[in-house]
Amino acid sequence: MNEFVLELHDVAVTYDSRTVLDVPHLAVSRGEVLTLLGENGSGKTTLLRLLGLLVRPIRGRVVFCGEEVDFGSARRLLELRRRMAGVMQEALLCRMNVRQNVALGLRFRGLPKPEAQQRVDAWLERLSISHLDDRPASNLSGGEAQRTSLARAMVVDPEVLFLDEPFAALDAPTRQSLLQEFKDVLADSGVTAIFATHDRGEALGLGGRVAVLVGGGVVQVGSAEAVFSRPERADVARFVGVETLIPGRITGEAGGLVQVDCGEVQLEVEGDWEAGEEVYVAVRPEEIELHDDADHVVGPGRNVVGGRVAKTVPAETHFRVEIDGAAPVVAVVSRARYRDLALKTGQSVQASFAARAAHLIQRAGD
Amino acid sequence: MNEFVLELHDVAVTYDSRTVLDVPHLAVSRGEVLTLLGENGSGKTTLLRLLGLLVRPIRGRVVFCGEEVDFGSARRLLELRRRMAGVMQEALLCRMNVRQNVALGLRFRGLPKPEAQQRVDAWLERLSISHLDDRPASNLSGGEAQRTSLARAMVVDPEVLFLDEPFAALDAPTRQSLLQEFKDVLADSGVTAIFATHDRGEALGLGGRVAVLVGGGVVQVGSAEAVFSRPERADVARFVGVETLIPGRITGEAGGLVQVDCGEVQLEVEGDWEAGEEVYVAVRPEEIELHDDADHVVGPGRNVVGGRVAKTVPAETHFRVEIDGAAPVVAVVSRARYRDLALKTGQSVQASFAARAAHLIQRAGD
Amino acid sequence: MELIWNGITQALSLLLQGNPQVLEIALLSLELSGLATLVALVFGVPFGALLAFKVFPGRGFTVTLVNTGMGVPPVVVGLFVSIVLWRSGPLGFLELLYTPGAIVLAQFIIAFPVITGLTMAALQQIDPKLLLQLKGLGASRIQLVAVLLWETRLPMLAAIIAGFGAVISEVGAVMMVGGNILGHTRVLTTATVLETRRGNFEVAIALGLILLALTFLITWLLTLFQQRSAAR
Amino acid sequence: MELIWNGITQALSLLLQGNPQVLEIALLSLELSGLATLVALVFGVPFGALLAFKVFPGRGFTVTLVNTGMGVPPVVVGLFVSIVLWRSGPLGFLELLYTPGAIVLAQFIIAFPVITGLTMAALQQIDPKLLLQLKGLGASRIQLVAVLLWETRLPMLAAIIAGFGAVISEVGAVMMVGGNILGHTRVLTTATVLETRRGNFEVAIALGLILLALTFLITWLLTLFQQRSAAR
Amino acid sequence: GQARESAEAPEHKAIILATTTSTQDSGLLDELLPLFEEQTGYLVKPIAVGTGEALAMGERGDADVLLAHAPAREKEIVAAGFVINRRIVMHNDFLIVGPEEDPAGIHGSDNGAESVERIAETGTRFTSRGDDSGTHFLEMSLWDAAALDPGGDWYISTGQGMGATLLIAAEMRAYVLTDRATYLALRDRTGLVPHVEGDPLFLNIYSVLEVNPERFPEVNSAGARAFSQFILGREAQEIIRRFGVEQFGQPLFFPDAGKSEESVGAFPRDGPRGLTPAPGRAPDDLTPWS
Ligand SMILES: Nc1ncnc2c1ncn2[C@@H]1O[C@H](COP(=O)(O)OP(=O)(O)OP(=O)(O)O)[C@@H](O)[C@H]1O
Ligand SMILES: Nc1ncnc2c1ncn2[C@@H]1O[C@H](COP(=O)(O)OP(=O)(O)OP(=O)(O)O)[C@@H](O)[C@H]1O
Ligand SMILES: [Mg+2]
Ligand SMILES: [Mg+2]
Repeated sequence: MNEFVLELHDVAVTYDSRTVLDVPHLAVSRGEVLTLLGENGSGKTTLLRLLGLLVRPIRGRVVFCGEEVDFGSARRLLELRRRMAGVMQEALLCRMNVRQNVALGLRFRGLPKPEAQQRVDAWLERLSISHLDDRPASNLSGGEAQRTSLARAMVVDPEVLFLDEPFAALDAPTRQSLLQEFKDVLADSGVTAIFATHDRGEALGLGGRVAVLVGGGVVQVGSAEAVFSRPERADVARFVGVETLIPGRITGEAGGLVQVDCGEVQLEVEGDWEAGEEVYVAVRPEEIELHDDADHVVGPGRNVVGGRVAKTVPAETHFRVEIDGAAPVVAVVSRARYRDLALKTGQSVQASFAARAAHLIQRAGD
Repeated sequence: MNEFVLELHDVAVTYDSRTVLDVPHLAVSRGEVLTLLGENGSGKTTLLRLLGLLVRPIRGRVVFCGEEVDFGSARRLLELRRRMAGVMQEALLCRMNVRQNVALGLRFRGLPKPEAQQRVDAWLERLSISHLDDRPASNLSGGEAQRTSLARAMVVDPEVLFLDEPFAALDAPTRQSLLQEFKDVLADSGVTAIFATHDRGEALGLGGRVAVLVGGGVVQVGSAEAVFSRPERADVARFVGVETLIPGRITGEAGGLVQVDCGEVQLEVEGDWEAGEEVYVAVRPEEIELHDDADHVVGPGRNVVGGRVAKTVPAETHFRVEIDGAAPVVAVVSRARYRDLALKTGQSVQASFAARAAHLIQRAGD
Repeated sequence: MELIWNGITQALSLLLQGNPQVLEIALLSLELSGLATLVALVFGVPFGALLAFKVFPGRGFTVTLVNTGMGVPPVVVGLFVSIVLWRSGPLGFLELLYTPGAIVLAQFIIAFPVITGLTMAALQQIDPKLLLQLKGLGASRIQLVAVLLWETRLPMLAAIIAGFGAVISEVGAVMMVGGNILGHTRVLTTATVLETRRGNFEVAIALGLILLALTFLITWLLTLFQQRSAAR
Repeated sequence: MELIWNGITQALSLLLQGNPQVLEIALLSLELSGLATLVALVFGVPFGALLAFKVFPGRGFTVTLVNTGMGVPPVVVGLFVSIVLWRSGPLGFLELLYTPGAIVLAQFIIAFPVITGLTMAALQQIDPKLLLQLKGLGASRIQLVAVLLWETRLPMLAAIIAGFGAVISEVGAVMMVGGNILGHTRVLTTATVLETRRGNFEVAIALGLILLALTFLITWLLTLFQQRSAAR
Repeated sequence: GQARESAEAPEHKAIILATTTSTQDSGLLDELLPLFEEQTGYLVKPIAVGTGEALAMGERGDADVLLAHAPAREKEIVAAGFVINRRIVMHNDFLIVGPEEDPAGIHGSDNGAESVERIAETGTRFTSRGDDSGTHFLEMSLWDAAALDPGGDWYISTGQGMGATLLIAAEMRAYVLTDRATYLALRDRTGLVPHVEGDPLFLNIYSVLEVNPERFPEVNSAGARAFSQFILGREAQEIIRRFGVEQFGQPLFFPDAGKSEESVGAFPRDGPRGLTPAPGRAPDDLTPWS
C-alpha cells in the first residue's frame, strides 16, 4: 500500500519574507513514522506546521489524501485538520485543569461527554497523570505539562499525528517506555506519525524513515539505519553523529576497495568512486576500535589510524574518545574496554575500522 | 576548600499544603557542579527555586555563604539573588528582542551600557545566536529560545548558577559541544552550578556530584560514577538505568563473594552482607555480555543467566536487548557484537556478568 | 459632610421602607444598563476578536476608531442619537426618542468601543503559538475564540466591568435621549441630577449611594468570579 | 442629518479660522484631562500592581471597591468633590471649587479606578513563572513591575486610552466642580452641553467633533504605539 | 400607572412637552402632570431643557407642546409659524441676590439697570448664566439698559442652569440674577439674600405654546390642545397658586390664565422681601374649559 497521506510539491514558507522552508518534494505514506532531524532553527517545527495545515505556504501545493489543500477555504481546512492532531514543542496548556485540557480536542469535535471522559481517563492513565486530573494546568511541573500535552493529542485518535519533540521534558525511564509503547500503538492503529526530535536514540528507536533538514531544506530522506550509517553530506554526517570525517582524495581501486589518500594515511573504503575525486572518509564512532599498539590490527579491509587521546567524555553506556593524530578520529568504547585500555589523555593509541564500516562523502568546494 | 555556598537544613516546601520537597540536609560546596536527577514531578525544579531563594520554605533554614537567609527581608534577598542567576525549564522570554532579553540581568544590576553590550555580544556569539540579535523573542524556534534563555543567565557571570534542563531543546551536536564548553567555563571560573537534567549522559558528562530525588526527597547523593554504578535503592537503580534487578536472598559467602539464591539461578556478588537478607542483584546493562551458548562462559566471579531475547531496541551507538528467562535481564550490546550474534526475538542466549560488576540493594517489604 | 451623613441615612430609609418609586428606578437602571452591556458584548467581543487576529486593510484605522470610541463624550453620543431619532431625523418614524429603547441604544454605543477595545487588547496578549496549538487540536474559529476568551477571563471580566460601569454611571446621553421621564426613562443617574438641580442634596446623595450599592453588588459578583479564576 | 453636516462645516471653519476661544477651550480640555490621567497613572499603576501580586487581608474587598469605582457615576464623584470643597466643607479653605484644580481632582478620581482595575487585570494575566524567572535574574520589585508593564503594554495602553477617554469625555462632574466658567473652567464637553441647551446644535456638534478629532489624534498616537508593539 | 386608566385612552397617547428646567426642578410638573394624565388618558413626556433648546424643539417639530418663559423669542417663532396658540399660563419674578455684606451697596433698589451699573462700577463679582435662557436674556437687557458690555474678571459666565449658577455665586460671593422659584429652593444652601426686586422688567412670564400641526403633520395636536387647555383650566391654575406655599411660606408661581402681557404686570410693592400675592387673582372664570 503506497498511498500518500501527505505530499508537498515545491512548497516554500516564509516569515517576514525570510524563507525558512523550501521543499521541492516530500511524501508521507499512510501508516509510516517519519522522523525529522535537524539543528535548531532548521525548520522542523515549520515543516510540521505546514503538514498540519497550520501555516500557509507562499508557493507550491500541499496534498492531503490525494486532495490538494485549498488554504482559502476555512471550512475545508477545519475538516482536514480534525483528522490530525499535534503536540507542539512547548506544552501550551490552557488555564483549565488537566482533564479539561486533555479533553479539548474531543470537545472541539463534539464527542459525547461519557465517551470523551472514558478516552481521557484511558490516556491520563497511560501517561501516569491520573492523579493530576483536577490540577490547574498552570502549576504542573515541566514533565507533567508535557505529558498532558501529549495526552491531549493522542486522545483524539487522529489519522495523522504531529509530534514536535514530545519527549524532551520526560524523564529517561518514562521516555524509554513511552517510546516503546508509542511504537506499538502506531503499529497497531496504522496512524501516520511525523515526529521532530533532537534525540538520535529516539529517531533510531522509532525505526521509520528519517528526514534531515538543513537550513530549511530536506537534504536526505531514508531509513533511520541508512541516514545514520550512510549520511550523504558532511553536515548530515556531523549531525547524525558521524564525527570522524577524514578528508582525502581517491587514488584508485584495489581488491574491490577504493583507495583514499588522506595525507599521512592511506585508507581503503568500499564504494564505487572515480580516481581524483575529493571525498571524506566517514565512520561512525562505534565502528572504530581502539588498541594499545598496532600489532594487533592487521588484515585487509581494516584501516588503522594512529594518534593520541585528546579527550575522553563519559556517557551513559560508554566513553567517547577523541583522538588527535594523522587524522582526527572520534571513537566510542564500552566501559569495560575503557577500563582494559586504561585510557588517559595524551596516551598513544591506534584506531581501526573495517573498510565496509566506512563510506565516502563527496567533498565540495572546501 | 570545603566552603559551602548553599546549605539546606531540614527544609520543606509545600504548594497548596501538599509537601513537594522535604530535605533534611543538603550542602553545595563552592565551585562544585551538582546535578539533580529525578523523575517528573519529583521536585527538581522546586529544589532549584528554593536554592535560588525564589520560594520560601515553610520550615527549616537556608544558608547562603554561611549566612542564614532571612526570607522576610526583601532587600537582603535581592542582594543575595543578584549573586546568582537561573535558567528556567521553560524559556520564558520577554516581549523584546533577543539582545534586550539577554541584557535583562545586566540591566537589573545597573551595569554600564557599553560593558553590558560587550558581554552580551560575547555570549550571543558563544551560543551561535548573534544573527538573531534584533529578532523579537516571540518568534524564535524552540532551540533558539533556549539558547537565548541560557545566554541571559550566563551573561551575568554569577557566583551560583541554576540550570533547569538547559539543553533539552538543543540539537545533539550543539548540546554535546556546549556541555563540553560549559564544563570548561565552570572549571575556569569557579562558578558553582546546580543542574537539573533528564539526560543521563549529561549528568555523567558534567562529572560532578549527582543528587537523586524521589517524591520530594533527596535519596542518594554521590559522584556520578557512584550513583550510576552503585545506586542504593531499587527506584534509584531503575532511574539511573540499572535495569537488571534480580530479586534474591543471601545464602552465605564463598571465596570472598556473597552467594545469592535467586530462585532458578545462583549468583555471586562482591559485598559484605549477612545471610538471610532479602536483596536485589543489580547490574548495569553495559556490564552484561551476551553469548550464543553457555560453553564460552566460565570462570569464577562470573555469573551466567540464560534466557530468550524478548525485545531489541536500536540506540545511537548500541542495541538494547531485553532477555526473559530465569531472571529478567537487560543488556546493551555494541552494533558490531549485535551483528555477530545475529540476535533475533525468541533466540536463546546466555547473559553473563562479573561478580564485581554487580552490587546488592536491600529489598524492603516487597 | 453633614450632608453626606444625611444622605446615607436617607438612602437607608429609602431602601428599608422599600420606596416603590426608588425601587422601580433602580430596577430600570439595572435592566437598561445590563441589556446595553449584553448587546455590546454580543457585538463587541467578536469584533474585538476580529481586530485582534485578522490582518486586513484599514485595520489600523479601525483600531484607532474603536479606541477613540472609548473617549467619545457620552453627550456627543446622546446628541447624535437624538438627531437621528428626532421626528425630523432619518429614524424618526421609529418613535424611539424618549423611550427606554433610545437609552439602550445610546448606552450600547457608549459600551461597544470599551468592550471591543479591551477585548482586542486582551486577546492580542495571547501567545500566537497557543492559537496554532488550538487550531492543531481541531478548533473551529468560534471554538478558538471561546477558548481564548476563557484564557483571558481576567481582562475580559475587567472589560465587562468597565463597560457596565461606563453605562450604569452615564447621565448626559441618557438624559438627552431618554428625557428623564418619571416612570419611563428616569434612571438612577438622571434622578440624581434632577435632585441636585432641585437643591435636594440629601436625596441626590441617597440616590447616588443606592446606585453605588447596586454597582458594588454587581461588581462584587463579577469580581468574585474574576479573582477566583485568578487563583488557577 | 443636515444638522450634522452643518456641524461639520462649522467645526472646520472654527478650526481653520483658528477661533482663539475654541482653541483655548480645546487646549484646556487636553491639559486638564492629560494631567488627571497622568496622576491617575502615577497612583493607579503601582496600586494595580500591588493588588495583582500581593495577597493581604481585605484584598478581595479592595479589588471589588476598585472595580466598583469604574462604575461610580461621575456626577456622584462631582457631588462628593463639591461637598468636600464647598466653603463650608472640610477642604473649603483651599478655595479649590470652580477652579481647574477641582476638575483635575474629580477627573483623577474618575480615572483612578479604571487604570487601577485594568492594570490589575493585565498584570494578573502574566505567567507566574515569568515572575520567578525575572526575580531569578535579579530584578528588584520596581524593575520587576517595569518589565511586566512592558510585557503587558497592549492592555496597559488600552487602560491608558480608557482612562483618558473616560475623563476627556466626562461632563457631569466637570460641570459641577469646575462651574463651566468661561475662560477658566470651560472645557469642550461643558461647552458642548451649553450649546446644546442653547439650541445651537450646529455649534454643539462642531465642538463635539473637535473633541472627537482631538481624542482621535491622541488615541491614534497611542494606538500606533500599541499596535506596533503588538507585531512583536 | 393604573391611575391613568380612569379616562378613555386617546388614540395618540404620548405628548412631548418641551419645557424649561425651572418648571421641572421646582417640582411643579410633578403636581400637574399626573392629574392631567389621569383626567385625559394622555401620557406626557416632559423634556426639561434650556429655554433655547425647548424653543428649538418646537421649531423642528420634535415636541408637541412647549412651556417656556422667553416672551420675545416665543413671539418670534409664533410669527414664523412654527407654533400657534401662545397663551400665558403664570408668572413669577426675578430678583438680584448676593452676599449679605452687599459690597456694591445695592440693597433695597428696585431698578435693575442701575444696580448692575453699580456692580460693574465697583467691580464686584457677578455671575451670569450665559446660556441664552430667559434669565440670561433678561440680564442682557439690563446691561443694555445700562449701556454696558460686561466683561472682565469680575464677570463670571457659568453657562449652566439656575441652580448651579446660584451655587457658584454663593461660593464666589457674587451677585446673581435669579428667578424666585429656584432661589427659594436653594436659599438655605446658598445663604444669598435678595437685594434688588420689584423692577417691572423683572417679570417672568410663562406661556404655553402648541406646535403648528400644519407645519408638522406628525405632531400630536389634539394632545397639545388638551394640555394647554388643562394647564389654563381652573384646577391647574389653583394648583399653581398653592404650589410652594407650604414649603417656602410663599407661592413660587402666580396663575395668569387668560391674561395678556400688559395685565400681568402689576407688582405688589408691599413688604421688604418677597411678594405677597394679590388676593382674588384666581383666573377661574378666565379660562374656558371644554
Ligand atoms: N505552582 C505549583 N502549585 C502546585 N503544585 C506545584 C506547583 N509547581 C509544581 N507543583 C508540583 O510540585 C511537584 C514538584 O514539581 P517540580 O516542578 O519541582 O518537579 P520537577 O522535578 O521539576 O519535574 P519535571 O521533571 O517534570 O520538571 C509536582 O508534583 C508538581 O505538580
Ligand atoms: N513566527 C516566526 N516569525 C519569524 N521567524 C520565525 C517564526 N517562527 C520561526 N521562525 C524562524 O524560522 C526558522 C525555522 O524555525 P523552526 O521553528 O521551524 O525551527 P526548528 O527546526 O523547529 O528549530 P528548533 O529545533 O529550535 O525547534 C528559525 O530560524 C526561526 O527563527
Ligand atoms: Mg522546533
Ligand atoms: Mg522541572
